[in-house]
Amino acid sequence: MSNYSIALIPLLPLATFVVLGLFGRKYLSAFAGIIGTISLLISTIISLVTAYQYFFISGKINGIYQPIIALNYSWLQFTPSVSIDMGIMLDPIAMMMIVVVTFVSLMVHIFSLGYMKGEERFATYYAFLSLFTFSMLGLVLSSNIFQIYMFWELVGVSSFLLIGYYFDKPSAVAASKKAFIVTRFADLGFLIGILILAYSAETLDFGTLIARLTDASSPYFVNAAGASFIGISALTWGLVLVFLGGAGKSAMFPFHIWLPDAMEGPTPVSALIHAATMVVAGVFLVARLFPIFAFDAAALTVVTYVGAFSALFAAIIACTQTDIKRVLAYSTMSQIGYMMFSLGVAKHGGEGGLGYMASMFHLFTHAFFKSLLFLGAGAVIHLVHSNEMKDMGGLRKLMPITHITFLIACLAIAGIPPFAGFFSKEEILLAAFHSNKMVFFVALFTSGLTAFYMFRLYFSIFWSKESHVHENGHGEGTLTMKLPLVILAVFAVFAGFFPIASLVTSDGLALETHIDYLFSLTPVALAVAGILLASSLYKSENSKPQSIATTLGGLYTAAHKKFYMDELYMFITHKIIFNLIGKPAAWIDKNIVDGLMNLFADTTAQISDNMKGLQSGKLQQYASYFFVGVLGFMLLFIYLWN
Amino acid sequence: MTNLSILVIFPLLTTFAILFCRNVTQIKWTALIGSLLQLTIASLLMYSYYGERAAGNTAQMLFEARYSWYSAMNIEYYVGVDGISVIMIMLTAFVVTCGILISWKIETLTKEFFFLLLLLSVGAYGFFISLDLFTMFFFLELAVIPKFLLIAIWGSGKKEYSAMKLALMLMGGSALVLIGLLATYFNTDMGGGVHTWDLLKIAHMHIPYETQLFIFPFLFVGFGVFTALFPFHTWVPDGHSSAPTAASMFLAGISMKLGGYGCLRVATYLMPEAAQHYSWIIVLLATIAIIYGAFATLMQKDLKYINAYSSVSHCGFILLGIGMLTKTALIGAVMQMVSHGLMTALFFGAIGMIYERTHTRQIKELGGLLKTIPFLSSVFIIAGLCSLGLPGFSGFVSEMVVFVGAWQQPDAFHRIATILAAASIVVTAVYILRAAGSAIMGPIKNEHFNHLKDATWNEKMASVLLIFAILSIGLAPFWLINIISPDTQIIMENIARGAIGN
Amino acid sequence: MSASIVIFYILAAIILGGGILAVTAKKIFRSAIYLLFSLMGIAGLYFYLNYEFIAAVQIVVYIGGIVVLIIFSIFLTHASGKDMEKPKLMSVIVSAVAAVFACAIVISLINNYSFVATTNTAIEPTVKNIGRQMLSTTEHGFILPFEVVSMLLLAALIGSIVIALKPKTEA
Amino acid sequence: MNEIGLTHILFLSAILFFIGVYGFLTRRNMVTMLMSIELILNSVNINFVAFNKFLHAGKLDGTFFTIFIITIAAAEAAVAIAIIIHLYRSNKSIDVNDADLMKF
Repeated sequence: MSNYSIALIPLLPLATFVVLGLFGRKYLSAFAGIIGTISLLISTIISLVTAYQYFFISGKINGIYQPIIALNYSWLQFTPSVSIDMGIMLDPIAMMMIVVVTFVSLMVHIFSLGYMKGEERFATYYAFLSLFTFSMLGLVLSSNIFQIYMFWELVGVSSFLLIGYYFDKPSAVAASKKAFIVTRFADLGFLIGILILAYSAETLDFGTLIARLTDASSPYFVNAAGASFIGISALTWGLVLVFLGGAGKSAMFPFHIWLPDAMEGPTPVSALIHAATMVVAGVFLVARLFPIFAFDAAALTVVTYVGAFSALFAAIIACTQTDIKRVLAYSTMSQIGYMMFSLGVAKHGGEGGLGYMASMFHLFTHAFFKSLLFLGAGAVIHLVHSNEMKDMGGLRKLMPITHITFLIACLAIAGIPPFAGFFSKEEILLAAFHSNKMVFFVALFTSGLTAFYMFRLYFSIFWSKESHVHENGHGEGTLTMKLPLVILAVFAVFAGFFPIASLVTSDGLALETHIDYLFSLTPVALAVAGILLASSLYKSENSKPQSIATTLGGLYTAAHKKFYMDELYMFITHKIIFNLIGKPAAWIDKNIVDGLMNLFADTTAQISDNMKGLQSGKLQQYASYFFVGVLGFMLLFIYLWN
Repeated sequence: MTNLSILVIFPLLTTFAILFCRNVTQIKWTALIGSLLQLTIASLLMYSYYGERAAGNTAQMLFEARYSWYSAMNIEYYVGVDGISVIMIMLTAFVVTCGILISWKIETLTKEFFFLLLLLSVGAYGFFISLDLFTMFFFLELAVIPKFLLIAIWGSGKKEYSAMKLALMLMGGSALVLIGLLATYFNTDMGGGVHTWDLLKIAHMHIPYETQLFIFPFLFVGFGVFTALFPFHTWVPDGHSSAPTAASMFLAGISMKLGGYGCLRVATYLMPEAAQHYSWIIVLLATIAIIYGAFATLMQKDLKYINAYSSVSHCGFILLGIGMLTKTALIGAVMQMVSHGLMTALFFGAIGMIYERTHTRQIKELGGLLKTIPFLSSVFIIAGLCSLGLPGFSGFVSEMVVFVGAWQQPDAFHRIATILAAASIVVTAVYILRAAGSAIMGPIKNEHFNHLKDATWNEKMASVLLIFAILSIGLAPFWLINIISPDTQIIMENIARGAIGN
Repeated sequence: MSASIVIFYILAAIILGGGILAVTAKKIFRSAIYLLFSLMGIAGLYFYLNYEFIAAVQIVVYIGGIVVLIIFSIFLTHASGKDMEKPKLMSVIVSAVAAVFACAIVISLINNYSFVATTNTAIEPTVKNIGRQMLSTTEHGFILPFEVVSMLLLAALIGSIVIALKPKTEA
Repeated sequence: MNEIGLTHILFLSAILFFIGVYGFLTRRNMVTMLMSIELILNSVNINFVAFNKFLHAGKLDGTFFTIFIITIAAAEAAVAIAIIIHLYRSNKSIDVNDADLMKF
């Protein structure tokens, strides 16, 4: 596969975006969907072939997977040495990511054919979808840290456009604004992190950046680690800030508030963006810079604890949500917490690299079953026209395929053995067990919670009360909606058996893994317990969930209210930033700085008013001024002037 | 394209041609054709400039021409052009053409309107090509006076007040500049008591350190007033929001760049030691302007005020770039001038077009325009995204170059200033999205917005022209950098020589 | 104390007294009369200095002409009856102090300035001498100013008539 | 006290001059202002005559000056009174402060 054809992978969606963007509304609105899906199909095929070729033909050099720079030309040349350039870099995680992104995006494209049929801005929807896929692929394939920042911003904007697709709903507009501003705030940290890292290593390219900042002897590493700002070395500052950028995009703890609101967008969008691709960008970024992270323990501990806390925090909230898409959003946040802390506990190379491999493996499997869950939820909402659990129930007869695929996905995410989730979650728990006991127990408890809230969701949608949904004909949706569900379900089952361990590792060497049955007994048992608890509470209509909720009292309402994080942010932005900084700034500008200028104007007017008093029209005043003047001159010239 | 003065004479001819037109359509078409031809001349100039540079002509200034105006004071009409001025001329040509295209519906006194607008452009062209300080000042003044009339007659809101304020503050600024230029003039001696106004000769002449310390503030603050230097920026919000669309496009797009170009070419280039000495004040004021301007914009309710305050914040980047005194930062400053010029022209154009249809600029009253006038709303959104620094548009490129350049100053003060300036991209995102969110997206608040007419051919052409320019810088900025960097190199050599000097 | 000194002081008293009273009198008609006495005192002074012609001219023009004219104007403006308004106290004090102060300076100047008289032979200011020199065109004769003054008088004559003419339309 | 010298007469004319100035500055009636102007002119005449007699006896310039001043004073008084009458006719009062149209 020649290098230029690799460049085709991101460029095809870009081409569709331009075509649909410019001519979509008027001319191509009828078959916009077809164009989008076909171009993405080609892009998926190319990426599969590239991945295959990289992994099994050209990638491995004497046993180690080497990053290959496929394409590179200088985009912005400051001085002969310093330049920002655009390029494509192939390496194990990039290959895995392009496969995941293109595949899931294809599924979503097919699903949207049916789901978005009636929409009046159908073409713009597909334009924005392909813009998103382009920027995500660009992000994954970028060869230097500046280029990844550029596509990072583009991903942010396309998510803004997609969340705000139903722009006549004020809540959608507010949600898209919130998403963009929170991620933008995190990107600021990312930008400053880039500047610190790039300046201390005097390069932007990933390969040289990692090489220079990872061997202790290099002058770059020495002064980076040496130069400290408030006690923390510049290197740690850079890494933590870069992680901050990643946390923003992956909705980790402090920056997670935009994810639940992002559910305002169409469900296929949530399936693509908020399940499989955009939210894992943060994990991908940390994985990309993992060798430097591994070198700096402080940064890694931050990653671990933020990841672990987010996982637990999100799992608790997910148990109390009533809107099915918000449950799935929090479950995404929790699973990404898993990936983050598994990267956190990993070491560079050898046996320590298990965490890194496990995180990538979980990312791989999670993409499939989480997008399946979202698409399933989309089909349900399409039928029921409401997101709330209480409007659903007993839909298993009405929607057989969705029911089965949803069940498979729930089993997968809960970590029940044959399914994909079990394998990747085991690796993560194993890695956590080896390096950080406390995180291991948190992970164990969260996996139990995951099983509980997933099956709570499953039972309340498909079981609990008899469905009162009137049969309105289109039932489970067209074929284009059912096909992706089935394909994703197949992957959710068999993704576990993919040999990720031998392909994607932190140091490129294959890592042989074995399933330690004894060890994995406890998590599976916990998962089964969670499922049984959920079925007892939610399988049939009963008052038990309500009674538990009242007993838990404060904790339940707090969790239901997302621990008042939104109110906190509202307080910070509106009360503090708008009132304490914005208003005074505007006031100062209007009164003080502007006032100063007006003051000059008024004083001159005042002076001129007084001066004109002299011209009073009174003859005798003039005469006396004249007389006094003459007198003064007489005195001056006679006595003083000699 | 040897004779540069065509750039000044041709618009003058168009202005006179307008005087002889009879009805409104003739006026509009002569103005448009005149500005389009001017655009072709400007691109011809750039093309031949490229050719000249490719042919290895390394002289600092090309296409020089010199006629003596007033030999007693040694004042000459000395014109020449280098990379930076070629770019600024292209920018002026673009913005003026789009300004004329957008002001197609001016009914009252159209002849005078276009006459004054083109007179302004003559001032701007002259300013960018002149190398004699006196001629530069002459064209600077020419570019100030018609603004007052444009705002006072065709403006909206409290137009007399803002026209007066704008004119007085700009006049104040140019007065400071005049003092600075005179002081420089009298401090140059070509032997035998003869002084010179020639920019290049003065650059090689070493003005003593103390006099530099005295003259530099006058020049920098004088030109700074044009580029909304912090305490003197109050004319920007009032002036821009009361001006008619084409005038505010010219005002924000070009006349704020006159100041930036002046600061770079006259203040920093001629007095490097003083620039070094005062650089911390410039950086401080620029950072305040950026942060302060951004936060002040948060509170604005009127679209034009938002764009005016955001121009204050974006022009802060220009001064930040100049204040940092590193090669990349200077390149960033020039790129920011060009990119901000285009983007604010597009933004003001979009706001003007929306105002023409909905007759209100209050965010509260606007809503759901995306449904009724999709083309205009997408132009507005593109302008908004460009100004908040989305990659692919020129805003991102120039801001990043300024940040990278600013980051090369290792000491803590400059680092904090850069971080604060970088923090402004978040605040910019907030106010742009608040404006776009409530004005363009969201439900339709006012029922008669339902049947608004979308963009006519001239508005479409203007927006496409500007968007093409923004994209050409955003997607492939190397052509812009290659044309600018040799000149910033020369300025940097002067600063380096200055640093050794004192 | 010879007779001439006494005469001089009497004349001085008349001049200054008339002047002060003319300036401070309540009734306008009275101040006109005091002005009359002061001018007569001045004419007396000219006689005292043996400049009879000038004294005569003074009596004829000033007293006969200008004072009469002033009295006419008083009648024409109906101002003779009531008292004139008292000037503001402030302006009185200020101008009085200024005048006295200036007068003191001038007097001290006159005192310590030695006037040098020319030595050439004196010419009797008789009417013949004055007349001959007035109209002589040769050495520093005054024929030109004489003609110019006559034109001035003509102009003043016509001017004052035009200004003071009662417009026809007015009833 | 010895002979009456030039200085005595000069004192006299100085005092008369400043009386006229005082009168001009304080009187509010235009006619009386005219009278004080006459006083000032007369004090000047006295000076001329005195200088002619004591200092420049050989020439008659002082005398001629006085004569011309008297004639001009007459013309001036005539025009002044015409103006006063005209003013009186227009704004019914000859108070100098009422005629203050020529102001800011």
